[in-house]
Amino acid sequence: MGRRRRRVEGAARALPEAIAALSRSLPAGPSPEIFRRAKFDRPEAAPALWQLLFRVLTPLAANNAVTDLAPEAQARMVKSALVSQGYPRSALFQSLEGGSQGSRELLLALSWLLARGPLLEQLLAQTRVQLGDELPQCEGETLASPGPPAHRMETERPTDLRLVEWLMGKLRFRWRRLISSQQEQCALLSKIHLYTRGCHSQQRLGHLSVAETEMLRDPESSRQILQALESENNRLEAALEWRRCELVFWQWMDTVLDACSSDSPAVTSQPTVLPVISERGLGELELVKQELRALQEELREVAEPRRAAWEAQVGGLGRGPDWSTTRKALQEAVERELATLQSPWEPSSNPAQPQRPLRLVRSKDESPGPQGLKAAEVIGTLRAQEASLKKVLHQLQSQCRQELARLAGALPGLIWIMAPGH
Amino acid sequence: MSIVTVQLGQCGNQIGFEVFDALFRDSHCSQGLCSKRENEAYQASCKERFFREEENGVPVARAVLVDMEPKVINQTLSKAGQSGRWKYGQHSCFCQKQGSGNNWAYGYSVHGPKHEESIMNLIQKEVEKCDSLSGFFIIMSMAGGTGSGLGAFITQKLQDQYSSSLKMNQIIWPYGTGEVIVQNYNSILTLSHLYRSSDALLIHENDAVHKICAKRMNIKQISFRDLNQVLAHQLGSVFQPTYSEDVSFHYRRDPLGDLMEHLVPHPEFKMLGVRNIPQMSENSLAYSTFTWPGLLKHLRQMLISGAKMEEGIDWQVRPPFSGLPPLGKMSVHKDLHFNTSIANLVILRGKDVQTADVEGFKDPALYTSWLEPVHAFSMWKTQRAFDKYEKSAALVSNSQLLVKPLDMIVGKAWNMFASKAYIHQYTKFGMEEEDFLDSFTLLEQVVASYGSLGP
Amino acid sequence: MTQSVVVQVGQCGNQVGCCFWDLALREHAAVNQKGIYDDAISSFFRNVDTRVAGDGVSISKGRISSLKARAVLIDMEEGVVNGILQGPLRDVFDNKQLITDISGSGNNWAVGHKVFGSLYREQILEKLRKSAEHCDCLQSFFIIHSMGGGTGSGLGTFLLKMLEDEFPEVYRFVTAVYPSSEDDVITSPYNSVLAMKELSEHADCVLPVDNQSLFDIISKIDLVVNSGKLGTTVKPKSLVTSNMGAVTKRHKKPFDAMNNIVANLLLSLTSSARFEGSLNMDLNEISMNLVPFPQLHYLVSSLTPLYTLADVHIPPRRLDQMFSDAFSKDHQLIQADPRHSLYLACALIVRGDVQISDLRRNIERLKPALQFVSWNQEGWKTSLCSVPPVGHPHSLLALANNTCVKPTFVELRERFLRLYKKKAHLHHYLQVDGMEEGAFAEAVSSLSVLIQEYNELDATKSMPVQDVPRLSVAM
Amino acid sequence: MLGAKADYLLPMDCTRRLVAEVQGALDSCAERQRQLERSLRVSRRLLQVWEPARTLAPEPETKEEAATSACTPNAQDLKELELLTQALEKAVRVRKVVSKAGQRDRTPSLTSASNAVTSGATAPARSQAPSQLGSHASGARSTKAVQGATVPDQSADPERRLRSRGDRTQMKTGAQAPGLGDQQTAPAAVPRATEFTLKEKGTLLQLPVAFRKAASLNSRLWAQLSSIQASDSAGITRATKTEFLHKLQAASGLPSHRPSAAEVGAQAQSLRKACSLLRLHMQKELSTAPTDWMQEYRCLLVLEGLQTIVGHCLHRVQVLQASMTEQLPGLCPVEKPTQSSSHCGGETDSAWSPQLLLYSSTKELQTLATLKLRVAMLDQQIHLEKVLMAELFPLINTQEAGGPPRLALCRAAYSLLCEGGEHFLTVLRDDPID
Repeated sequence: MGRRRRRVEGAARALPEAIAALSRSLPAGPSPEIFRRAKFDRPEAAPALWQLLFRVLTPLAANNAVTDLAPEAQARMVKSALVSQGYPRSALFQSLEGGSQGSRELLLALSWLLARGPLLEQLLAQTRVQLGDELPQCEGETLASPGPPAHRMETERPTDLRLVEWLMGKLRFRWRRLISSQQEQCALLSKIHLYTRGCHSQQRLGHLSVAETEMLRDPESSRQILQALESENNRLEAALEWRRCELVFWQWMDTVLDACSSDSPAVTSQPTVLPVISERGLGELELVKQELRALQEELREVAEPRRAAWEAQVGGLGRGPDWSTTRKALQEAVERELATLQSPWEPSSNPAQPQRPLRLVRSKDESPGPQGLKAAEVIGTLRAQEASLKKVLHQLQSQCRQELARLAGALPGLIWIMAPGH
Repeated sequence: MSIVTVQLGQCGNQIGFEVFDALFRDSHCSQGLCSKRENEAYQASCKERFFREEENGVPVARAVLVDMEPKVINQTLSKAGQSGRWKYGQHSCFCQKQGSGNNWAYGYSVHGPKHEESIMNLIQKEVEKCDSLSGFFIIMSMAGGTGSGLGAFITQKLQDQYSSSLKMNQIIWPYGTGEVIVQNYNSILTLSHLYRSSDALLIHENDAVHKICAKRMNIKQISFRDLNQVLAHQLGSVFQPTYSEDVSFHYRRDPLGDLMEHLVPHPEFKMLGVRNIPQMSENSLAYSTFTWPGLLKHLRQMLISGAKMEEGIDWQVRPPFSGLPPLGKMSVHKDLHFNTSIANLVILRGKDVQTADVEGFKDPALYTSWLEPVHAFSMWKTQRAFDKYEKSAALVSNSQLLVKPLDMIVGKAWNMFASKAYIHQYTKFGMEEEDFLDSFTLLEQVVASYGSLGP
Repeated sequence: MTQSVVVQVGQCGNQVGCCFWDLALREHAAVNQKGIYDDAISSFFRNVDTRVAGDGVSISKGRISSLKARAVLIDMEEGVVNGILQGPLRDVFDNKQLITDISGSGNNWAVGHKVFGSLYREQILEKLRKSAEHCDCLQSFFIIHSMGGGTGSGLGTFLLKMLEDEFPEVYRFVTAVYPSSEDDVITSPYNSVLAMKELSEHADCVLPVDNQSLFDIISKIDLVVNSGKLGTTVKPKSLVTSNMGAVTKRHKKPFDAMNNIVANLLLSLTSSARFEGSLNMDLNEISMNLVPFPQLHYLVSSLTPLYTLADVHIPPRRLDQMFSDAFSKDHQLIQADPRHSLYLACALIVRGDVQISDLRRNIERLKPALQFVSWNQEGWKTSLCSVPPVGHPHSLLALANNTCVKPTFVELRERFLRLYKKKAHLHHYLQVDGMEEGAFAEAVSSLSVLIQEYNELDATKSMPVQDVPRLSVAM
Repeated sequence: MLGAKADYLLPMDCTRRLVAEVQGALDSCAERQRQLERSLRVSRRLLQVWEPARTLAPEPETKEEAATSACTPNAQDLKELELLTQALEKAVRVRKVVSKAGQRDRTPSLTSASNAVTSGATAPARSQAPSQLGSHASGARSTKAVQGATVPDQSADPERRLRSRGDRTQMKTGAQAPGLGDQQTAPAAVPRATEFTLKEKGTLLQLPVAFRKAASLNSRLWAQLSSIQASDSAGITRATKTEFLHKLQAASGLPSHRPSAAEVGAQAQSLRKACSLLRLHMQKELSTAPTDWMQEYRCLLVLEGLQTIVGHCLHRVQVLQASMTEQLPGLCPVEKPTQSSSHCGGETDSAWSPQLLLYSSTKELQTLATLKLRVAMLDQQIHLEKVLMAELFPLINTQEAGGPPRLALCRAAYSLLCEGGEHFLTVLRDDPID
């Protein structure tokens, strides 16, 4: 307790330092003074905080020209992002239009985001200076992501299904071209790695990456990278600093929250803002459910007879102490196996954390080399994954085939001739 | 990105030579009517696509030559060697002693499996010489045995082995009469197999090319070489470099991919026709001037009236007024006056190309009801002039242009099939009547699908 | 490149063959000025280093050393073959290619087929195998024989079956010389009909020629030449001049001129397979295109121009005349009139300076006057070989699968039946071991079936051409 | 009836969903392609001859012509003209930088390039690498022993500096008239000084010191950040934050937590992943035949264990679904410890610092990349397949029997659903019409 008190006493100086550190670690962070003013809901603090929240919530957009958006538009985007993340305070959504009001609400929103997860690290990771060569992050999420609404398509009038076939065909071509380009990229990468062998100062990397080589080729880009790296280092240092002293900020935020509720006690009259869950999300969930059900059914079908057979077989076996230790060992082994299997999607694993970047390193087979993932192993996993996905797809397709064959049977006088090969 | 060409059979090898020669000649022609820099970039782009460098500095065509008898290949190699400007790779030929005898089944079921390994090895070696591979051109006729049968077989193997690379078959459609008697059988077998394994069939009709030679090029005694040169011009006008869209003033990296994505995504519609303007003999060219509006007006009318060249265009044909029901029932067996498109690609080359106005091709009435011009039309261009024409335009069209010839071929083959004539020549090599029926079924559907596009 | 082996059987076969080799040598000598052994020559000749004892060693490249014909000469009399061996062609053959006997077949098909067949079977087979071994890629056998005699028709058709069993992949082209109606061999109808059955069953393609037609052609040439109407003489070394050189000698040896026509037929037939051209036609394309049903493989041939005179610069009208002539009755190598019968298929094999547009123009021009079977309205097969025949700018060989061949067969059957009803001369056949009377009945019924097939096709001639109902796609 | 129109129009909402889904997939593919193209351009440039002037060669002139040859400049032309001006300006800028860099201190990138000079008389001075380069540079010198071996260090040579200045002025004029200038100056003033290819001399490259320092600081900082985060998570700060969140939640009038759209999406995503991993595991388990009873038992346990896990997952779906419609005691996500320890490789590894992925050949790298893409594509395809199934089956089943529109729909549906859109179906009439 004594320790805590000491900290609180020192808060008078520690708080501005903590806020300053936070500010420096954020992209375009405002001055600590803005935070102070926001506590008192001063209008002059609002624009800077809108801007900040906008940058924080739409990190990808920040690189592009979206920063030039009108304040109202920015506010709208901030609000919708907060809604989708489940921000609970309706005060933010109701009245504010991106003007000068409600700087305290904005401060609360920012703090909410900061408290929920490693926001700073995420932001830093997103804008990180990429020095190594990476494989594209193409987990299912990226390609299958819903993407922006199809604004280019005129969907005011009903269409022929042939249009969908046409678009799907386009998609198939794009997939294939993507693979071709990817192959070319790999060939070039591999060449660059080979030609720059032994050039990297870090022993374990051995060769240069594209970014590093480009830096050497073009002095301008060298300057830019160095600059970016230095500014990232500054932000990292600030983030570390923040981590060391953020406690005082949270204690202060308590007082902000208190000030807020004392200012507007009539919380009950506010209509509650329900998080909008898109139809798509629901549909997605429904699909997953069906898949899981099917899997459960399959498992039941294979497990039950085995259990029965096992029981029958084991019935005669003595249940001596040997058996029970063996059994226990087996059970534990299986538990461990299954636990590791579960870890990638366990609720405890943080979905917000971006995947760890992978730096591609060309290494000779024979040398023990640096530690890291081996491509061959990853390939093995991917192959298995590919095979299983293919199987799923084929199952779905044959399900469809059956369904349509049933329909075909219901149409007399017609002969359906499937594409050869089936 | 590079394209590997596979030349098959007599026709494929003769045409392949003319194509490479035309590409090379054009890209090294000094009068491209553009700056030296641009010319160099154009040259480099053409070279990356179609040629590779060999030690002694002579460019080598990215091509594999396949024939089942040696005469044509020897002839082709020596012609390329004599030109001295480019050549074929030393080890890029495969030939045997005995041809397929106009028998599709022999090419497909005997030569194909027997030589699969050697041919695929050759192709693989050529592929390995590309930094990046966009896809394959497979040049073949569909009337004979080697080009058609072996061509269909090899295309299928390419599909199996290089599933993500693109495959475009350049198909020489035989004269309506007088080349090979079993050409209709060979054709339906080829087309139906390619419909399953190829991405696009770029079709050149001998009859049309012949007419161009006679009427536009003013050639009195037309030889196969004349035909092949016109054909090579057509292909060159499509696949020589053009600017890419996203990075302005860079040359397009992957024309094959761009073309396919625009024109042939639908599995039932894979047949492409090419139209060119202007086409004329060098003598007439000296006295001619061209304007973009004039060229494009003609090209558009060629498209909608289904004309094969800029002579004898039916100017009465107009796009249907959208919204009005068509007059009477249209059928492919009757004369289709208006040629409905699914998708078109216009390629403009030459002076003042930025002033050319292609709005006429964006009229929704030109296209089938389910595809809007945004999806259905695209344009490539370059300021660099092509093959002695100060301005020229090419059109690659996925439209009803080829339904009639296809319908004819299917009809004739069906008549023959109904009398069982020549079937024994095919069953001798392991084919069954069922295989013919499969081919007929598939192609009848293609005819019907194209027929139902409108208007 | 593929090779062909010529098997010449009997007196007639060997005489025709002899002409063929002479012309083939001269043709290649004219085309191949450098004396380098090439693919074109290799299709009919081996290049042999004679300094090596025994068989001699085949040389596949380089200068021509000594050319050996890819041929097997068979006769059951010695006369003709010995004549060849003492004549100017002696160097292209050697003893290992010959099979002779002294007794002859006595104009008896059964003797040739049954007696000599079983007697010489192994020997013939061995020579054939040997000649096949010398080939890089053996594509075809050309069997030349007459139909009317004993050795040619009997042994010739015997070895046809043998070839089918031994070399099933190799095409069998038969050039069969049919007897004229006033043939001096009494048993020729028997021999011909018995041979016909074998041809129908075991040949891939039969090119029937008959002596009467050949003779008529020769007579016409003589008329033109002697009348001097066209002002000039027939060029030496031209298509019809014999290997003996002088035109005048033909009167004494009419068969030489006739045989030369047949030899020219074979040269033209194989020209596109041997030489370059813009539209090649390999030998295996012939049966593929011209034989719609297995047994209907009798192709009527015509060669033009026959009367080409010493004018090198032939105006286009002349070129078109060449095409017209090929369809006229008096240019056919058997007595037949294709223009008034039904075409199943037709091939035009063009040599020399002719382009695809010439071909197309003439097809368009001639087509309306010709009648094609309903399912093959555009039954044309064409080829362009850039090497013309010696001494001419161009030539045309037309092969027609046409019902006009039927009258020849009908007449043959009639003559056969006239004899057979009386059982005349039958005993000569039946005393041969293994020959039974049933064979006669079978042979004539086989011929009748063939004739019937042509009849049925002819019957469709008057019917309007109609499209068969197609598969109907539901949309 | 041949040629009959057989249009079948989809209902509006179905159209919207399907088109939006496919279009979305197309867009993300296109975006990926653009990214790839960008990095391809960089890589290709690196593999060509390193010649700064070359990299933006074709553009300026083309644009110039485009602009001047137009009779009446329209908006497009004006835009192009502007681009041209920008490009020219950029060219000038870059050249300045390049010439400065060449003059100033010969950054390592250009050092090796200067080694390539072979022209006799003027070469010795240039061939000398600056002394600070160390072992790499001397290695380079020895490869160029022909002209460099005996020449003393001349990095301070006044003559050299003079010439460098000369180079710069020449380059400047070159920049003002790109086409001509280059041709004139290239042979004379910058004789092959820039002819450097990665293939031949790539191993001579060395990263600048400043950069090396910054980079190593960077990785240290990342490591610290992750370690601090891990240690902090159990601490007092964490408690305070949690408290703050609860308070905020309570003050908002919403006593419990509802899942947000983002969370539902993420959950659905992770459950999908779970499902596919579980399926994979099941298949693996079933594919190996047990050889003894122990293994048999193990297999049984695994299968039953999987059953349980699937049960859990299903439960999670149900809870999520329920919580979207009614109030449920919520799962309140707070900052969680990152899993850095679980897959920690070396001491420098941490959750935020890059992990090495080692490959041994081009082929292997290509296989890896292709597989990655394929898996992503299959994922996408399966997703689209499900969407199509969900949208199309109801339509097909409710259509009135027979009739041409239905056939058109069925055919297209067959192709999309059963053949991945690659093949199609033919429907023939049994009785040929006459």
